[in-house]
Parts: sequence; C-alpha cells; structure tokens
Amino acid sequence: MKKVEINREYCKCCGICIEVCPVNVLSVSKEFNTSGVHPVELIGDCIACGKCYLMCPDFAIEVKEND
Amino acid sequence: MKKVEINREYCKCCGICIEVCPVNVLSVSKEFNTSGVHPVELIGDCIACGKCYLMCPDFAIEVKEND
Amino acid sequence: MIKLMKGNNALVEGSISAGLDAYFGYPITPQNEITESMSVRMREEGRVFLQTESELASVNMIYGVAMTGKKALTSSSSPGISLMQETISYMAGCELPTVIVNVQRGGPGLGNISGAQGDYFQAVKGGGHGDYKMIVLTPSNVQEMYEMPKKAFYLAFKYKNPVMILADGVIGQMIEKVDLNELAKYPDEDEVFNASDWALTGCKNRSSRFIRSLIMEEGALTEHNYKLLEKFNKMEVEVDFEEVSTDDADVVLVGYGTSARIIYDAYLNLRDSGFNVGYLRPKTVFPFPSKRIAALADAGKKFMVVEMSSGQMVEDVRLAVLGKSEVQFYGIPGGGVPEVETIISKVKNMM
Amino acid sequence: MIKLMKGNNALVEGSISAGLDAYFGYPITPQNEITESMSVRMREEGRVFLQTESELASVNMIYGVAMTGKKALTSSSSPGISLMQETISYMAGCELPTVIVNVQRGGPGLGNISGAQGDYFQAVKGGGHGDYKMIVLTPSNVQEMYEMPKKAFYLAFKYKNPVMILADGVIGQMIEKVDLNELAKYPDEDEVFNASDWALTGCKNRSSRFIRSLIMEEGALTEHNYKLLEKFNKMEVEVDFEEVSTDDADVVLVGYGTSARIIYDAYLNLRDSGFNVGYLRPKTVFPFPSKRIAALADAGKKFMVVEMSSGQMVEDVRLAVLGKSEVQFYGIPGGGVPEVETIISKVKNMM
Amino acid sequence: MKFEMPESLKKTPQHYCPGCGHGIIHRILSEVIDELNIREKIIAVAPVGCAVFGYLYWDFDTCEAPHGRPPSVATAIKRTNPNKVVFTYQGDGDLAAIGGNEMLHTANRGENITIFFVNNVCYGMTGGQMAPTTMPNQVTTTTTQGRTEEDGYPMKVCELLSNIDYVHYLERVAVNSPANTLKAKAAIKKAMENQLNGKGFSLVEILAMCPTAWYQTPVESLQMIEDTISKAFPLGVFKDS
Amino acid sequence: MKFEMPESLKKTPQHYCPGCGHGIIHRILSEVIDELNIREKIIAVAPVGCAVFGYLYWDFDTCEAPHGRPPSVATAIKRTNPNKVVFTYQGDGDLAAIGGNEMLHTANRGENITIFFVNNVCYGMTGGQMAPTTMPNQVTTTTTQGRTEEDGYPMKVCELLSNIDYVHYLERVAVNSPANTLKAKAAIKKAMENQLNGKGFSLVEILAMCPTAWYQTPVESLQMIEDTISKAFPLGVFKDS
Amino acid sequence: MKKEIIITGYGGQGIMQAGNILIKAAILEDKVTTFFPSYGAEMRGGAANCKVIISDEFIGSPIVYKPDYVLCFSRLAFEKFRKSLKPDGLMFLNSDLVKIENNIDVLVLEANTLSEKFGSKIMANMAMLGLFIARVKLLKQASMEEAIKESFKHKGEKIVNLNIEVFRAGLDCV
Amino acid sequence: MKKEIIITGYGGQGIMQAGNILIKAAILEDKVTTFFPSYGAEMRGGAANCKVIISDEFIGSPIVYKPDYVLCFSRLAFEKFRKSLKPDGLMFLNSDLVKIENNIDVLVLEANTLSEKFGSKIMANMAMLGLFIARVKLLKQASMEEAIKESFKHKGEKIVNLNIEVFRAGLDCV
Ligand SMILES: Cc1ncc(C[n+]2csc(CCOP(=O)(O)OP(=O)(O)O)c2C)c(N)n1
Ligand SMILES: Cc1ncc(C[n+]2csc(CCOP(=O)(O)OP(=O)(O)O)c2C)c(N)n1
Ligand code: SF4
Ligand code: SF4
Ligand code: SF4
Ligand code: SF4
Ligand code: SF4
Ligand code: SF4
Ligand SMILES: [Mg+2]
Ligand SMILES: [Mg+2]
Repeated sequence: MKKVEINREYCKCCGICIEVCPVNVLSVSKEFNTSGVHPVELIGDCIACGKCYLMCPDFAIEVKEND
Repeated sequence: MKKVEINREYCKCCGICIEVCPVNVLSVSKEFNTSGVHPVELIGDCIACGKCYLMCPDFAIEVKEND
Repeated sequence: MIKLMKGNNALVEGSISAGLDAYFGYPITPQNEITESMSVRMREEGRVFLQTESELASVNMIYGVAMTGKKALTSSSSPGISLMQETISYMAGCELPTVIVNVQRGGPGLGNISGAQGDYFQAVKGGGHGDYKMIVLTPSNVQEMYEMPKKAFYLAFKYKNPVMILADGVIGQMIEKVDLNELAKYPDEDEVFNASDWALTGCKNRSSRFIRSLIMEEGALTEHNYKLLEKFNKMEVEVDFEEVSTDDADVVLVGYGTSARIIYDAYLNLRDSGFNVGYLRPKTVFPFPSKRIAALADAGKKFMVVEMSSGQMVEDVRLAVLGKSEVQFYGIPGGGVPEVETIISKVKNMM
Repeated sequence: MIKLMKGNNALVEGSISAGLDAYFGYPITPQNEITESMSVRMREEGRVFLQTESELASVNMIYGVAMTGKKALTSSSSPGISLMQETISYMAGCELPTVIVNVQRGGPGLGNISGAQGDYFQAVKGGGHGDYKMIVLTPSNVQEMYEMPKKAFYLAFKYKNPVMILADGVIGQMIEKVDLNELAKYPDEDEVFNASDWALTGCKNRSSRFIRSLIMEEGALTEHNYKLLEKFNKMEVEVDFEEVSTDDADVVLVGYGTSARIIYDAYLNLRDSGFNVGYLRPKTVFPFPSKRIAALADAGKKFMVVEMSSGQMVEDVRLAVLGKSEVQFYGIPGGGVPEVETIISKVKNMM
Repeated sequence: MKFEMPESLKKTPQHYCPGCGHGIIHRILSEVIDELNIREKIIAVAPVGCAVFGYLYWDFDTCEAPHGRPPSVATAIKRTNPNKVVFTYQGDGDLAAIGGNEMLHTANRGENITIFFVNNVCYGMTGGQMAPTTMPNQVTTTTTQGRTEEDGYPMKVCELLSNIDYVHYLERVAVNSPANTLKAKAAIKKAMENQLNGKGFSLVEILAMCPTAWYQTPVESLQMIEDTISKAFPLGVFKDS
Repeated sequence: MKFEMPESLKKTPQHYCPGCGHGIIHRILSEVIDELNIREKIIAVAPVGCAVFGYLYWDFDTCEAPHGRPPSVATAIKRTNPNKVVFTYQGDGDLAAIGGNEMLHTANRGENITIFFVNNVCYGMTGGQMAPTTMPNQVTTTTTQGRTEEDGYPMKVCELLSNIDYVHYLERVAVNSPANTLKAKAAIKKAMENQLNGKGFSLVEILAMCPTAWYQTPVESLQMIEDTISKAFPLGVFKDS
Repeated sequence: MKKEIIITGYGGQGIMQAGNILIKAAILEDKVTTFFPSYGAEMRGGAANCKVIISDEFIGSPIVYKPDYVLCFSRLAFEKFRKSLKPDGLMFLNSDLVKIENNIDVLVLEANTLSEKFGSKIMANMAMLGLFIARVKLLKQASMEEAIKESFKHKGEKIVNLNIEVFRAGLDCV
Repeated sequence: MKKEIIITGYGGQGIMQAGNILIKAAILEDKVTTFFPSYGAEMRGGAANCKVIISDEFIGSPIVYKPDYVLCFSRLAFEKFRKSLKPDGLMFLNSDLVKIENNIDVLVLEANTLSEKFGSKIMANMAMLGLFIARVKLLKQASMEEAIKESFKHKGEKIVNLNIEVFRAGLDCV
C-alpha cells in the first residue's frame, strides 16, 4: 500500500499540504528540525491521493509503497 | 493668383512633383544647380492645387500669391 | 536632526535636500533601500519618482530630465551601472548635469551582493566609449552619503557633466549616526543651478535650441573633444581628500570609501605601536589627488594602497608617484573586506 | 590567394577560416561591412548568422553559444560596445571564450563615424563592473584583420575568457592587399578548442553541469577572483609587439592600430633626416608590453606615444616607465588623425 | 489650404536622399505644430537614424536620444515638465528593434506623450540593412537573397500595441500620395491633440519612402508603398479609446 | 500516477521561502522532462531572480543568463545546437521588465524554444518591489500605498504576444491547487513537445505564490491567486496554432 | 571601550531587529555605534547576520571578524562563529534551535519556548537580548527598553509591552 | 615613388568606384596601394571622398592630408581641397558641376556632358579617370582598362565596354 513519506529536514512548515489534504491527516509536529522548523507529520490514515505531493513546494513529500 | 514657386537649390530632382501634378506642368530643367542637380521647372499653367507642395520631400516647392 | 540611518537612506534624504527633481531606478541589491525610500519620499515631496523597467530606461530618463535643466538622479549597483555606460558617454558628450550612484557589489558578472570596489576603473577611466571623464565622489560614512548628493549636483551643473557617487555595499547598508541638518549653500549655487541659458524649455521668447552629441562637421568633434578636455582639466581644482599625520609618516595608507575606514583602524593601531604611518583618503577619485601624493613621494614617503578589488586605484597612485618611492598594494576582490591585521603586518614589512 | 580587400571584409574571411560557428550583429557604422558580409558568407558556409534586434541581444547570443563550447563572434562600434559591458563582465566571470570586435569610431556619445581610438580604457581597464581583464588584440593592417580572429579564438579558448579585437574605423574601412591563404594551425589547437570537459552539451553519459557567475557562498567569490587574477597574470606570456630600430634609438615612437601606421611614416622620415628614433607597436594591449618598455626606459630611451584619443594607452606606457625616462604624448581625439609632421616636430623637440 | 513652408521649419536644405519620406513628414508635422500654436511648448526627441538631424530642420527645442531610447527620454521630460508638449520621432530600427522595450513599457504605462514612428521597412542611415519591419523576401544589404524565415518576420507595431489597454491612440498612415499625406497630417494632429488633452499614449506609424535602400526611384517608391507595403502593414486606426 | 521525486531533480533542500511557488514548478517541470525522456538533451537557461539557483536543484545542464536576457541566450544555443532541447525559466521582472525586448523579438522570430514564465506579480529576489505585473493597489516595497496609475499598469504578457502571428503556443496556468498544478504540468509538457516537434515559439505563463512579498501566509497565497490574481490574469490558452 | 557583536541566524528570526535595538540603545547612551547587515540571496529562511559595534570613539570598519559576543540562532552559525570568537568572548545560544553537547563556554536559553510562553515564538530575539544584557551589562536596561519601545511603537502599546516583558524574562534568566 | 590622390564629391557620383579602379590597376602593376573612404552620415547626396595612395614601398598611414592629385566633383570639395593640394600638385575638375573663373592650375573636363554623350551621365567618373591618367601617367592605360573590366564584369560586357569607351574619351581630352 502507498503512503505519504515526509522528509522532515526539507519541510518548511508552510502548511500547504495540511490545507490540501482531503482527509486531514497531516499536522504540524512539536519538535524542531535542524533549521528550527516544526516539520509536518502524518497523524492518520493517508489515502495516497498525492495532493500533498503535488503541492509541496519543497520536495518534502513523496507517496511511496510502504516498506 | 497663386502659383507654384520652386527653390532650385533645394530641389533634388526626385521627380515626385512631376508625377503628382495633375496638369503636367512640371519638368526637369537642363541646367545644374550648385549641387549638380537638374532642378524642376514650371513649364505650363499651374492650377495651384498644392499637390506638388504636399509631396515635395525637400521644401523646394511652395504655392504662393504671384507677386 | 541627529538620526541613526542606513547609508542608502541618508543618500535619499541628502538628494531631497539638494533639490532633486526626479528619481528613476530599478531594483538591485545592495541599493534597494534607495529606490524604496525614494518611492515614498519623492512623492511626499511632490516630486517625480518612477520605478523603471530597466537601468537603460533609468539612465535615459535622467538624461531626458537634464535636457530641461532639472536635477535627476539614478542609482544602481555594478551590473546595472554597466548597462548605463552608453548613455553616460552620451551625457558627457552632450554636457548634461546628472548624478549616478553606484553602490558597488562583488563582481565580475552577477558576482554577489556584498560591498566591493571593483568598479573603480569603470567610473574613473571611462566604462563608456570615447574620451570623457566623470567627477567621482567616494563617500566613506553615512554623513557623506547625506552630504554628497548636493555636492554632486553642484559639480554636475558647474561643469555640465555627469557626476558619479561611487559608494559600496558596506557604506550603503551600514547604519550609523547622521546629522540631517540643512545643507550649506554654495555661494554661487543659484547661478550654477540656473540652466536658463542652455536647457530645453520650449523656445518661447528665444530662438530654438538643440542638444546633441552627434557632431559630424569635419573636425568639429575633435574641437568638441578639446573643449571637453579643457573642462576635465579644469576639474582638477575640485580635488578633495582627507589627510592625517602624513607629515612625519614613513608609510602613508591610501584608501577610499569602506577601505578608508579599514585603513584608519590600521593607522590608529600602528601609531599606537609607535610606527610612523599616515592616512590619506581621496574623497574625489576623479580628479585624483595626484599632486598631493606626488609631493608626499617627493618627500620620500612610501605608500600602502588598500582596496576591495584586485588593484585599481593603485594605478592612479603609481601614476602619481612615478617610481619616486615604493607603492604597495593589498586588496580583497569579490566582496571580501581587507583585514586590519594583514594591513598592519604588511606595513610593518615596509618599515 | 592575394586580394584587395577592406579590413572589415578581411575580418569576416579570417573568422570563417578560424572556424566561426555563429555570428550575431546589429548594424553600426563603420563596421557594417562585417555584418553585411557575414550575412552572405556564414550562410554560404552553412553556419549560423543572425541580425539581432540590438547589441544587447548580440552579446548575449555569443554568451549563449560559448556555453556550448562553440565559437561565436559579435562586432560593433563604440556606442554598441558600451551596451555590451554588463555581459562582457559576465563572460569573464563565467570564463567563457568569445570574441568581440570593436571597430572604434569618434566619441563620446553618438560622436561621428570616423575611425578613432577612444575606447582603449574601456577595453583594457574594464568597461564592465568588477575585476576582470580581456585579452585585447590591435590589428594595424588588413592582413591582421584576416589573421587575428583565429588568434583571438585560440586565446579565448586557451584562457576561457572573452577576447577583444580592438580595431578602428580606418583599419575597418581601408582597402589594401591581403593574403587569404589558410591560417597556420597552432600545435595544440585541437586540445585548446576541445571544450568537452566544461561545455553544456546535455548531460548524456556524464553528470549534469552548470555555468554561472553568481557565487554566493561565503568567501567563494573572492577565491574565484583570485583564480581569475592568476589567469590574467598568466596571460602575460601572450604579449605581442613589433619593434624596429629601438637599439640605437633616443626616442621610441609607440602606437597601435592606425596610429602605428602613422608613427611608422614619422619614423621613416625622421630616420631619413638622421634622427635616431625607434618604433614600437603593441599588437596586444592587454597584456601590455610593459616589460619591454621598462627595459627600454632603463636603457635611457624616451617615448613619444601617439593615439587617436586624448591619451589613454599613454597611461600604460607611463606605468611601465615609472618616471625612469621622458614620456610624451600626442593625440587627436574625436575621429581626427594625428599628423605625421606634428609627430616629427614634437620628436625633434625631444632630442 | 496654405501651401507655404510652416514657421516650425528652418529655411535650409536637407541632407536626405532624393525622394526620402522624412522630408514630407517633417513638413506636415511642422504644419500641425504651427496650426496648434504649440511651437514654443515643444520639446522634441530625435532618434538615431536618418532623422537624427531633425534638429537641423525643426525650429523648436529638440534633443537627441541614444538609439532606441527616445520613449524613456520623452517620458522623463514630460513627467518633469507636464506643461510642455513632448514627442519622439523614431525610425523602425530605433523604435521597434533596439528600442522595443522602451516602446513597450512607455505604452504600457500610458505615458502622456506622442510617438511618430517612421516605418520605411529598412535601416536607412546605416546603409539599408534589414529592419524588424522589413518584408518577407525584401532585399537589403543583410538579406541579399531576400528576407527569409531564418531572419525573422516583420514586426507589426500597431497590431502589437493594440492589445495594451492603456494605449490611447494608434493609427497607421502613409505619405505616398497627396491624399494619404493629408490623412497622415490629420493623424499627427489628432495624436498631438490627445497629448494636449491629457489622454495619454498616442502613436502614429507612418509608412515612408526610402528609395535608396529599396533600390527604387522615388516615383517607384510611392507605388511600392501602395502595392506592397501597405498590404503587409494595412493603414487605419488600430486603437482610439 | 507517480508521486515520487523525478530523476531530473537533485536531492537537496531548497533556498526558497516557505510556500514559494518556484519549488512546485521546478518539480512539475522535472517530471515532464523525465516523462519525455529528454533530460540528457536539455540545456536550460536560468534567470536572475529567485530562481537564479535553479541549477542547484535541476539535474540537467543549465546556464545563467544576465538579467532579462535568457531568450537571447536560448536562441543562440538552439540555433547552434538544434538537436538540444532549450528552455528559459524567467520571472516577471526578468522576462517582462528588463528583458521585454528580448522576449518580444524572440517571439516575433518564432524561435523554436520554450519559455516558462513564472509570474508572481513582484520582484521576489530583491525584496518584494513592484514588478510590471504587479496589480493595481498591490502593496510592495516600492508601492507602499498600493500601485497607482503613476506607477503604470500591469503588463499582460500572454495577451500582448497573442497578437504576434509567429508565436505558436501561449497558455496561462497557475500552481495554487492540485488541479491547477496538473493543468500547469500539462501545459509545460505541451510546450516542450512543441519544441521537439519543431513548432516554434511556446510560452507558458505560470501564476505562482510569493508569500513573502505578498505579506501573506502560504495558504492565504493560494487563495490570493484564486480570488485576485487569476482574475486580473485570466487562465487559459491564448494561442495554439 | 569598543565591543563587537554578531547576531546571527536565519532570515525571519528577528536578527536585524535585535541589532537595531542594540544600536538605538547605544545612541541613547551617547555611544558611537555602527550596524552592518549581511544577507544571503534569499529573503527568508536563508542565513543572515548583523554586526554591531559599540564604542566610545570613532569606529573605522563596521565589519567584525573576531566578535566579543555572538548571539546565535542557528546551528550553521554556531559552528562557524564559535571559532571566530575572541579568546575572552562569549557566545549566547538559542538552545531551542541548536542542541549542543559541550556548553561550558556558551550561555544558552530556550528562547523560543520562553517567547512562546508570552503567546508567540517570534519574540525569541527579545529574550536573547535580555540574556545578553543581563550577562554583559554593555548597555543599561532602561536604554534597551527605550529602544524596544521606539522600535515597536508603530505596532501599538500592547506589542511594545509584550516585547519588553519577554526582554525582561530574558534578563531574569542569568 | 609615392603618390597620394583624393577623389571627392557627393555620394552617388561614383567617387568610391573611381578610387577602387585606381587601386585595382595599381595592384596589376605590382604596386603597393591603399584606399580609404570617408562618408557623411547620409547615404546619397552627402559629401564623400576617398583617398588612394600608390607607392613602391610600404604605406604607413592611408590618410592623405596633402594630396598630389585631386579629382573633384563638387564645389564644396573644390574650395576645400584646392588649399590642401601639394605645391606641385594637380587638381582635376568636373566642370559640369563646378564653374570656376580662374582655372590656370586646374584641369577641367565637362565630364557629365561627355558621359551623357555615351547615353548616361553616371560615367562621368570614368571620363575623369581618363583625363587623370592621360595627364599624370601614374598607371598604364592597359591596367586601367583591365581594372575597369574587372569592376563592371558582373554587369555584362556591354557596360564594361561603355565604361572603357568613356574612359578613353577622357584620355583623349588632354
Ligand atoms: C547603440 C547603437 N547601435 C547602432 C547604431 C547605428 N545605427 C544608427 S541609425 C540605425 C538604424 C536606423 O534605422 P531606422 O531607425 O529605421 O531609421 P532610418 O534611418 O531608417 O530612418 C543604426 C542601427 C547606433 N548609432 N547606436
Ligand atoms: C542588470 C540587473 N539589474 C537588476 C538586478 C537585480 N535583480 C535581481 S533579481 C531581480 C528581479 C527579480 O524579479 P523576478 O524576475 O520577478 O523574479 P522573482 O524573484 O520574483 O522570481 C532584480 C531586479 C540584476 N541582478 N541585474
Ligand atoms: S497523499 Fe493525500 S491523503 Fe495522503 S497525506 Fe497526502 S494529501 Fe493527505
Ligand atoms: S507542503 Fe511541504 S514544506 Fe509545506 S508543510 Fe507540507 S511538507 Fe512541509
Ligand atoms: S500646384 Fe498643382 S498644378 Fe501647380 S505645379 Fe503643383 S501640382 Fe502642378
Ligand atoms: S518633389 Fe521637390 S525635390 Fe522632388 S523634383 Fe519636385 S521640387 Fe524637386
Ligand atoms: S537612406 Fe532612406 S531614409 Fe535615409 S535619407 Fe536616404 S531615403 Fe531617406
Ligand atoms: S521571495 Fe517570493 S519568489 Fe522568492 S523565494 Fe521567497 S516566496 Fe519565492
Ligand atoms: Mg527605418
Ligand atoms: Mg517575480
């Protein structure tokens, strides 16, 4: 099954993916990454629609086979 | 009565006035002006239509009261 | 009024105090504060501001305004100034008073956005074509960024010639105290700024005029060049520099703009350690203080020239010294800044 | 093949013999024959010709072609060359091999269409921004107009740097005999012209490449400038000049391009009258034959520098001589031509 | 109608080639200036091109702009001297080639100036090279076999600018016959009046003869405009709003 | 559909601001290049603008042009290397302000290259000044009270170029929603295919977010394109012939 | 007395604002001062720093190579400036953003966390200024607060007070 | 031997063509030669001249200040160049275009009239070349005719012959 994969270091917490996710399974995490940003994290069941991938400006999201 | 007046020194013998004169009263003269050009001369009855004035590129023609 | 202000902003206030009629500019770092602040201040003052589509447009707009005898200024940074070279040459040819501000950045090419002094040759020798000169003023602190626009316009109108304010990204970007009080009047400024005998203002009550640099009649352009040359030679009287402790100096430090601030630190430090060094800062680099430098060379003093470049002004120092004494150079190109410690050790080596 | 040919046309033939891949140009007198003849000859040869909308487009097109490792040339005259200054600085920054031809005319501004030498500073000191240098070749006869393009491309590729052919309207417009035989090969030219290790050709079978002059990483632009500076210093070995009878000379006449032809007449005349004069003609003005001139100055020889300008190259002579002997200047700016008789009488005054 | 030299013209012979269109345009422009009584308010901007010497013939204040830059020079003059009447007089090389960007942005800003654009489908001054407006197959000194696709296509300035909302008036006229010359004069007058009325950007494109670079006699040149050029560049009003 | 990083992108973080439109465009452009299998034939021309660092992210050959000159650089590359695929990637300052003339003439010559024109209605890189495309009343650092008539009017590149006969393809798209982004990708693909098929000049204008200079959050920026910008700059095909 | 300070981090962290407050306070105390900013090419998120010099005498170069004090808001900056610090210099670190092991020579403050206590993390710079002034006493608290007031007064009294509170909270952390 | 010639008049009078024929003929006789044109800004009708030098040795400057010979086609040029002529120099004048009173030092030819006899006045330059060569004998008639042939061969034999005829008519006028 495919699922979203988030690159915490690339994420800039712009919030666009959160906005476009149709099932609201993305959210801002508490921790900082090394750039002082709170990266996005997955908090529910992703339906692998790819909208977050399509709209992430920072190549921080891919939707991949779960391995 | 108005009539065409030709400035022999300004004329470059382009022939445009001759072409546009509706009554064919303009013609190239035999003599040279100081630039080595044969200026245009009046050889008939001008009807003062002004077409030659309108089309002369070198301000060599005016249509003026005959004095 | 005493204020803390960026160099770029002080230049805006100084230009407005100088009676600037119109500003035209195109954004480029590190001088964006000028264009941005002009957009507010010029309109507050009811004067003309226009952000143009390019530096070519900007420089041709100040060219146009100058045709009418009014005061216009444009500013840019290195790549943008390169694009202005054709029109600068035209302005010199047409004898138009304009002011161009170059807040130099690292080059060549797109380079970087740090302060640098790599455009000295372009400003002083002539980046445009043909034989011409600009008066080139070199501010070294925020106060001078405030004061030099007025001086620039005064000289531009006095000589009917473009004047360049050759700043750099450090002077443009730094903040320090500035006194914004009204600028002193030149005794003859009303006369100098009066353009009524040459400007294009419509030919009412006088015969029509034209202003041009195409001079095709045989020999006439050569004559015109001789006339210009005479004018450029006359500008010599405008030479301006600051000099400290050169009398008993063995080595004189020479630098302009930001480099002058750096050599001043070195000068203080070396004097503290008992070395006899002097400090000389050109405030005009065209005309260049060649006579003074030659006199110092005659007196046996050596020179250490410091620039934020690979070595440009040093050629003018060498041309002034003409082998009479030692001239050393230390420079950092590409937006780097010379280090005080390196200067100190190099000067010690000359002693 | 011996032919009578205009300098401008010879340059076209020489460029084609040199393997020119693409020409881009915009009309301007006195170099229109180049653009016109290129429009015919390049297409006959199946190569790229394009009349552009402006000199800005032209210079950026040769910039583009050079990115792919091919040989591109543009030509113009003074005002048009001024417009190219930004991109010339970019080419130096990006280390791109290109050739720019300036058939100089009278300036400043629109000036006139006579031959002149007012753009020396622009070419040699840097009309663009930042610290950079171009190799500058100065043809003085139609034969050299034919031969120098090949040399220019060879040096451009050898140093990965723009090269300028600094001609003037007299050399461009005059007709004389030229030998159009095939140009000699440089022993290492195949190697030099091989751009496969740096050019943009598509990233097939190799990792992708980029070429740029924006270098923002801290200190990196300074490093890049040092690397360039080292390269500019290395160019010294390419210095080229012609020298006649300097051995026993009291005064050496110095001139390039058309001025060199004029001083040659003066040289012959003065020798005929028994004066010991020499002749020195720089064929490269960057690098400049400073060492040779310094050596001559050391040997006590005086210099008479002749230019079709208000005095530009003379600064480089003075920088070489550094006060060791007398340097006199005689020049006619604005498209005028120095007179042989005046040179003669001035030289006699120096004896 | 008066057929006498307008006051706005100096009494001096011109340097143009025999049959050149510039002279006719100079004259009708000067007549308009006289008729509107604005000679003393004019600041004109001459181009680099055959008309660079405009100021030798025009008896009003005139400056010379670097090649292609008259729109910028005029913009600046007008903005700092809103009571003057400012126009540029530009060739097709000047306006449409090197000066394309200044033209475009001046139009797009809707500057209250007037441009007289003399389209003679070639570079006259430099010896008859191809211009942006040169017609397909036309022979010039840089298209000796006729202009081909490789050289690019004719640029149509009025058509191009007509898509800009902020342009007030665009018309293409010609001076190849007495009737057309009168229409050209009317367009020039209208464009000047627009500026006087603060209406913003006006441009009149004038098809003009260049017998020299067309390798034609002056009289043939009149016909060439009629038969060929005004087909490729149709006359008429392109915008008037 | 695959939602994985294309091969044509380097695996490295970007310098763009959070929510910047450039990143999305980089990615869909790279996907198209992968899909057309032309990565090894690409010679790209980066602008001066926020995307000047394109080559840090793109894994194909790229050069940097002086501000505004990418169309000339690309023309020259394509004419001397007709088998390569050459595109420019330019901002609104780069393409429509300083580079207007190179854009115009490259289009008018119908050069067989592709232009990707990222319109974010401001100058991002230099700190958010007015661009030629800045909308009326928009606040920027040089229009602090909002853009007025004195500052000029928005320049509409697709509308302008659509009047040029020799332009092959013009479309305006946006990347402010998943659906629009897919349409943008399709337009980019078509423009590239046009070049592969020798069809001549194609330009895709892409409305893109610049939250920083718009003084908006990234999410608000998506909405601003929807509500305001795409009203002033309507999406759609302007030419396809 | 001449002290050289570098404030460093990413764009958007209030680096320049902090530097501005320092020079404003310095002027209130009639000191000589210069401020010099450096940016990357990018607007936000990129490395940025400013150099502040406070002195009793004429200041030559406004560039600082060997700072007396560094206020640090990012890991990259930390690595870089730790080396350039003067022998007896001090480093102040926002430890919410940079986690370090060995911190004997570094004064740390979880400045984001502290700021967030007052409702938003964008006042971390004020907290760091507080820490700095408390430790170094280069400028008086009163001048600092006056300078903060001056800097925020266009945003209204509430914002001014909030920033002063965070500054004071920072002060109290030494 | 070094001879300097100026041919001068207006554009369109075949000034440059005449100069070109001279250098072509000079090359045929293995001489060293240079040609240098000057124009006004305008294409036709403006002042134009060319300088030709023919020598046995290397030629330095191709510019001529004091010509040995002037071939003159306009009044303006006549006034100007009469002064600059070398003391023992010669002036050749197309007297159809310039009427002069005192012509003791000037060789005149009604070259337009002569040319028109052969059907068109545009060969006046050939007539003047004929006059010049007949008087000065700087180059051989055969080389001149070869050079004329060379110059007009692209226009066909008829034109070549016509020009040679006019040249010969000029030759016969001395
Ligand atoms: C920067 C620059 N480039 C080129 C030239 C040369 N030049 C002078 S006029 C001209 C073009 C003239 O054509 P056009 O504008 O159509 O005017 P026309 O002579 O046809 O009336 C050119 C290219 C110049 N003077 N300056
Ligand atoms: C000749 C020149 N002028 C100005 C600049 C400064 N400059 C850099 S990018 C830019 C504009 C950027 O705006 P845009 O093209 O819209 O790109 P964006 O950053 O918005 O993506 C400017 C004016 C420059 N580098 N060179
Ligand atoms: S792939 Fe779709 S469902 Fe999954 S996180 Fe992304 S937007 Fe949400
Ligand atoms: S869209 Fe990308 S950068 Fe933005 S919050 Fe989501 S993962 Fe992070
Ligand atoms: S005014 Fe009319 S009738 Fe008289 S000469 Fe002129 S064109 Fe002929
Ligand atoms: S139109 Fe004018 S220049 Fe031409 S022939 Fe007639 S009078 Fe002479
Ligand atoms: S070249 Fe053409 S435009 Fe120029 S003056 Fe001659 S005819 Fe007129
Ligand atoms: S300034 Fe705008 S365009 Fe530039 S990186 Fe930031 S958001 Fe993107
Ligand atoms: Mg034209
Ligand atoms: Mg933009």
